[in-house]
Amino acid sequence: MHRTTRASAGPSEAASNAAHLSQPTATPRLPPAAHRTERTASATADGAGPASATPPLVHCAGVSCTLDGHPVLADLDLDVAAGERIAVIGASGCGKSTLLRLLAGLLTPDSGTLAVAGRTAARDRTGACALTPQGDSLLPWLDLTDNVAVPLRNRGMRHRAARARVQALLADWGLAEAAGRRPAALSGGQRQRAALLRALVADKPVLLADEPLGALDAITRADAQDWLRRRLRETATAMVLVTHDVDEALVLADRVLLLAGRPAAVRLVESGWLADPRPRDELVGDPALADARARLLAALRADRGADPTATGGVVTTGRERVA
Amino acid sequence: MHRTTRASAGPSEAASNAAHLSQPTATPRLPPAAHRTERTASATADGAGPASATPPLVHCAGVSCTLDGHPVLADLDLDVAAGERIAVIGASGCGKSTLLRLLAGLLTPDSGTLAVAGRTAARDRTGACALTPQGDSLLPWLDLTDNVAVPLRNRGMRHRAARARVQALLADWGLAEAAGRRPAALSGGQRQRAALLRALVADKPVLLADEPLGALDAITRADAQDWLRRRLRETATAMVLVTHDVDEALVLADRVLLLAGRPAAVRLVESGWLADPRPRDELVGDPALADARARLLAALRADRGADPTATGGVVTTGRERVA
Amino acid sequence: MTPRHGRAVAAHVLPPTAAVLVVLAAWWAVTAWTPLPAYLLPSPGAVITALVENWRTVLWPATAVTGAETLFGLGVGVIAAFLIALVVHTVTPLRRAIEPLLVATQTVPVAVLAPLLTIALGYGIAPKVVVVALLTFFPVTVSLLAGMEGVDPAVIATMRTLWARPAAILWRVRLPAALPQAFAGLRIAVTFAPVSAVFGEYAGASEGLGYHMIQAIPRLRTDVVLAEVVILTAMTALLYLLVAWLEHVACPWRPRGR
Amino acid sequence: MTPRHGRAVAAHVLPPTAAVLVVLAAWWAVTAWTPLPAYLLPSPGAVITALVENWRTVLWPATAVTGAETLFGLGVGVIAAFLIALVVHTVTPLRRAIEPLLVATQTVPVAVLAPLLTIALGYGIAPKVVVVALLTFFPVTVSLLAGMEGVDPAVIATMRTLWARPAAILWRVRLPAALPQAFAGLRIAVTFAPVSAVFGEYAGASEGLGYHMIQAIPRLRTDVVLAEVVILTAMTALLYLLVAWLEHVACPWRPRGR
Amino acid sequence: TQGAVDTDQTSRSVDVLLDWTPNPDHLALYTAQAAGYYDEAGVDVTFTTPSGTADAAKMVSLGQTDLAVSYEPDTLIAESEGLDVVSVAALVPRSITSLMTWSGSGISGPEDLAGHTVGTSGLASQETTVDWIARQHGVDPDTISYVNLSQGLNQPLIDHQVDATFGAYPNIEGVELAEHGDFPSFTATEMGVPDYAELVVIAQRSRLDDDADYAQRVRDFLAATARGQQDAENDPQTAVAALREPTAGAYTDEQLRTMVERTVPLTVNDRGFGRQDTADWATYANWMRDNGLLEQDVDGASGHTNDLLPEV
Ligand SMILES: Nc1ncnc2c1ncn2[C@@H]1O[C@H](COP(=O)(O)OP(=O)(O)OP(=O)(O)O)[C@@H](O)[C@H]1O
Ligand SMILES: Nc1ncnc2c1ncn2[C@@H]1O[C@H](COP(=O)(O)OP(=O)(O)OP(=O)(O)O)[C@@H](O)[C@H]1O
Ligand SMILES: Cc1ncc(C[n+]2csc(CCO)c2C)c(N)n1
Ligand SMILES: [Mg+2]
Ligand SMILES: [Mg+2]
Repeated sequence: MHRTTRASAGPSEAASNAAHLSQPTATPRLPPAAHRTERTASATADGAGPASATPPLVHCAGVSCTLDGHPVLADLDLDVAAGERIAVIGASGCGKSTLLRLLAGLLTPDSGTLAVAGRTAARDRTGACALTPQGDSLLPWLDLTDNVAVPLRNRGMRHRAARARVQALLADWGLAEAAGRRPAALSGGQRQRAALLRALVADKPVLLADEPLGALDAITRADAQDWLRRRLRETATAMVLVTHDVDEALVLADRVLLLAGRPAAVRLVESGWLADPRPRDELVGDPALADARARLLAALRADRGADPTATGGVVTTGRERVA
Repeated sequence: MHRTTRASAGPSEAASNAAHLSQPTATPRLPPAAHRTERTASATADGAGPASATPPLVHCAGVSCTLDGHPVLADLDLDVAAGERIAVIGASGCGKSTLLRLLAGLLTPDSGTLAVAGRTAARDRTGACALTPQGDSLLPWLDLTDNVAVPLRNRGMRHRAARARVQALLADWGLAEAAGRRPAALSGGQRQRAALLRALVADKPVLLADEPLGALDAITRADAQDWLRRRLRETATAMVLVTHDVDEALVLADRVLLLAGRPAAVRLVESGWLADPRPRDELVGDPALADARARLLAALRADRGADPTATGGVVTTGRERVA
Repeated sequence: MTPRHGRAVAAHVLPPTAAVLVVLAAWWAVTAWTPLPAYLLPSPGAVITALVENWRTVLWPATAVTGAETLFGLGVGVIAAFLIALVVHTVTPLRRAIEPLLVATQTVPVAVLAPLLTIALGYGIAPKVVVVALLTFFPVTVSLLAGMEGVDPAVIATMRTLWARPAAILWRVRLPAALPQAFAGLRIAVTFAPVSAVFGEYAGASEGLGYHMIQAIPRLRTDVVLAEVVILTAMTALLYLLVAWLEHVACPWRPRGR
Repeated sequence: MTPRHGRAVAAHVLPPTAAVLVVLAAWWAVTAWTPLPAYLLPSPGAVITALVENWRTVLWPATAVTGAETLFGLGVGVIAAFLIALVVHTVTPLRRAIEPLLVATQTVPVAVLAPLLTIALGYGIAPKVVVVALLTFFPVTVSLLAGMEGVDPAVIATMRTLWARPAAILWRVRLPAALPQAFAGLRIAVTFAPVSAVFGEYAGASEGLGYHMIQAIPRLRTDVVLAEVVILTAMTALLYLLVAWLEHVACPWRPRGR
Repeated sequence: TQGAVDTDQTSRSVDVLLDWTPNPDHLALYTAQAAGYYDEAGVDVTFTTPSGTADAAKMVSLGQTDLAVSYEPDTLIAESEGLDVVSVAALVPRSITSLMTWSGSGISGPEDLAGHTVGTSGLASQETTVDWIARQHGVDPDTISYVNLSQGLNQPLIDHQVDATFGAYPNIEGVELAEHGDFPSFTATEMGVPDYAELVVIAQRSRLDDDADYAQRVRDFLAATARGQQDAENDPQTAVAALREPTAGAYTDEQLRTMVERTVPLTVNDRGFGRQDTADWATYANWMRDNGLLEQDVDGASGHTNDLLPEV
């Protein structure tokens, strides 16, 4: 389905932009007010999306997950429409990466329904998703180019063709010079970009990105965000982005979910500020976005404050012993 | 030397803070104007430091470093006084981690002088520094507590004593619950905190931290910054912090250096906004800080724009091919 | 036992049992349906009979002797492997110097070594222990060294800034990191160990499985020989399982299976 | 040759040369200063003389035969190891089923196997090739499997979302990741290979180093026996160096040494 | 001598390295042991199986074992190599090494050896001997191919993998073979090779001279062994019973009985137990030297002594 949309890739930037201006994607236009929700399935569904009959591309209902006896996620609901961009924020250790691994079919939930593209089997979910893991998971014996080209090789493309295919992408991302180095000879940010590009090259309906830009400097990161926004729109790829940068979440995503509680579930959904494709500067100045940011940070703080045993808490008062 | 200072750790937060208010550390008070510098040794030395006769704790002069035939750093000058906090920012792949590895004596420069605590031999530098690497480098067979306690064990402390010693620290950093898990069962942010605490526990005159807080959510990160600021002041530990978050650099450091150019050197030094110990909120509102931030970002952008082959560049116009 | 546990046990026990049964069946079929004479390949039944008949008188005492040689030899071999790996790793020039000598120890056939060993140590258990140790230390040494050298240099570098002297790097980083690979070497070593003891006994003995085998082989008592091989296999399987279990216990952080 | 290069070569060549010279000197001293008879330990000079005198007539043809057996056997063994590891890794129940059988192959002494082998394959090179293959495939299999199973599960999981089917995981992830460990197994295997060929020859042969050794031992021609051991050692060292070089070429991403 | 037993038990031990695994060739030894003659003689005897035929001379020459069972050819080779050994008794005082073949192999005598494969136990002397026999019977030795079979001479013969073997004994291997068909056999002497003592007991020559106690123990051992030999000759069933335990797992009762019956006549020595004939030794040593089996000229007479044997 997203495949046909993707076929339009290739026209010049302007043409592509114009096309999107006149043909808005399936992403719903919601009123610019943010939705503060208590954790309820209905509220999530409300924020989740398409009022239309098309089933969501990603569907979670009442998903719980326990790792090694520790309940990490409980009764989590989440719907993502085709082509929709979702950002997930939450305290460190709250279960964001676990959620991505569940969606990608790399974990199975203890209970609840989990479907991607209508399929519930773990391997089908894996088939529909591309993952940028938190650690880059590059293959140490391949150079940067080969690492990025891995999905193409996996689909049967010849080595030289695959390398040639990713060349331009690497240049766009400032990786031309480092293209022939192996991961051990790459900087952290270079490795991270390689991992993201590798997932993009996989060309799947759903991109699951776990802090894909965290190791980039501010300028590179902003440019990467712009590039990514544009690319995802062009290819109508849905994305679930985990990020610790609330602004990045707000700039890149149609909806921002806050994962909170122990075990965690979606506690707050913010959306609707993004008249896609708005220029970045206009976006950043939008008071709706500032409101959303404030609400998200307040909720994040509340989550950590509310539960003293919560992970991620740094007690700022009291004596610390020098170890 | 820093050891005696550290012996004062233990008093309550308020007392400790008060002590620092009345006894400012050795950190120099520079005029609140930022120093925009062209790369010159004199300019760097100017920003670098103590006008007093005490030699700098960390001293680089004309340091160049080539990795595998690629010149990464050239003619770099940097001085860090005892107890001073330095932040290094720069485009992804410009050589920040390389700089830390040089300082830590894990690499030897091709040319130039490099000394820590007056010693130039690589092993002496290693002895004076503690490193939080960009990847966490935790030991997969040890649980979080044992990983953090590694420096104590290395200094001969018994296993139980070492574990007990780091307990409180882990609790402060919200790691109490995860304390018994091995790295594979930790979240990215938990691993990162463990790596930073491990370096702090090593209790060295110089802390070299390569993006130590990049995988933490906004609230945890802010708290961690506050904790770190306080702790470094209390223990008079010098820090060279690599970060991509300009605000973090400005909040945590006495001086912020911009590494730029190919090969890279220190191109801009910002300092003097920090009437230590100012409350965080006051700091964030400071227009001097906003100015510094603007200058740093502009310089970062200029660095990337100036050199089209520079690493870290993302070309925002032009056609991208779908791989 | 929970049903899940039961299923896990079944998954571990059924396939090897089935495989052994299939082999036994094939063996039986070959002996039953082909004119292969019994001195070449006796039927499984004949071997079991030989095993039972000779157990108390000959095989059990022989098993005890060969078992003791195997265990002592393995112990000496593993300790030697460990010490050699440590020394050779620590002193790099020594490594380059000693490595060819280590390889050379493996190239002297037992038949050449045996007279020298018996001259030095007599015909008792000692030369067999030496033969077992000599044949088992090498896989462990090679694997341990390879594991110690495969550690991510970034981890080593970081540890060096955290007060880790070379000794700490060795004990706290390289050795634990090398454990999984060392265990692979140990698996190889224990698999060779009982046969090495038998070889050692070929080289002059008055008891043990190898001694009896060498008597039975030219006498075409293949049923007895195979009964001894069955004992040897059981001994090896036991050691192998023991090592697998030790590995499981010693390396809990490792990914398991596929 | 640059001075740096020269120094690197020296660092690699000097220590082993020194070690070999030290061993030779010690050997020579023992033979010169103790009353150890020549039939037990001839002097290095006597061995070299035996080597030179018998080279053209006996030793060179024997070396060629044993060398061929070794190389063929190794080739078969490594290919078998590779195939077995692949199959056994791919089909988990098969693994559990086959593993004990693989271990069992190592517990059957060559002397027991030899008659069956010669009946099936005659007295030519074939049974020796089988013996070498049988004794060398196991270390490679075990190491390869251990390496394939030691891969970070996070990498596998990520790869699965990047269109990697099980075959791609195997070929593009597990096998390259296992290469260093497989090479450790191969080192062990090549070290055993020439001696295995000699063993194979003990069990029925009319040429080769093992054949001549077994003749020279009862004639108390220890000088000739040791000359044969020297050849065997040189052969093994050559193979070992070859594997080290192959590893160097095949795994350029690995940390080197300490 | 009785007193010596009481005062020093350990020094009265006699370690004997066998030529091979225990078999009916050793009937004198095991019969003496089973009957308690060694105990009566005050010697504590232990038998050990060696790693190979070369062990005997080496271990005796170095004093690692007190005595060893070896072969006359090997003893002569050891002497020519300068080893410190001497044969003190003949256990099997005649040559019994045989060429064995299967009926249908096309070999009905040494004259048919041309173009056939002969298995040996891997001794150079065996190939040389067969070559010599072939030449004596007008066969070009170069047409014979040899295979070293180490221990297992019989199985390849039964399976027709070789046409003949050289090195097996008719009283041992011959009995085993008989169960598998018809296997004609020819002893070396039948084919013209000078006679020699198949199995001898060797001792350390210099120590016999220097160490009176050692010489005495050897005497006591040989005297007791002579009694064992006598018992076996008188009633082979005594030897069968004595050999049952040491050969457990190797021979069935039936095989053992037949073998002992065939062996006893071969061990009978008309000159008295263990006696060796100097002329025979010299002749055989000359034959070996002529065929390149001895490095130096060895006087066969010096290779043995009858001085330690009991009086007849
Ligand atoms: N061994 C090596 N061989 C060749 N080039 C290398 C090697 N190691 C690092 N580099 C290159 O050196 C440059 C600097 O690397 P470094 O890790 O210091 O960057 P960085 O500033 O820390 O970047 P980041 O912010 O992405 O972590 C990079 O372009 C990298 O590709
Ligand atoms: N195998 C495991 N066994 C036990 N606990 C686990 C395991 N894996 C993860 N956890 C715990 O589950 C929680 C969620 O982990 P997860 O990686 O999903 O966090 P996260 O939200 O991605 O955090 P971060 O922002 O720090 O990456 C953490 O507290 C972690 O310690
Ligand atoms: C029962 C019996 N069979 C074979 C041999 C072995 N063998 C026979 S002759 C010979 C070499 C003589 O120089 C060897 C090794 C033995 N000792 N006893
Ligand atoms: Mg995470
Ligand atoms: Mg870096």
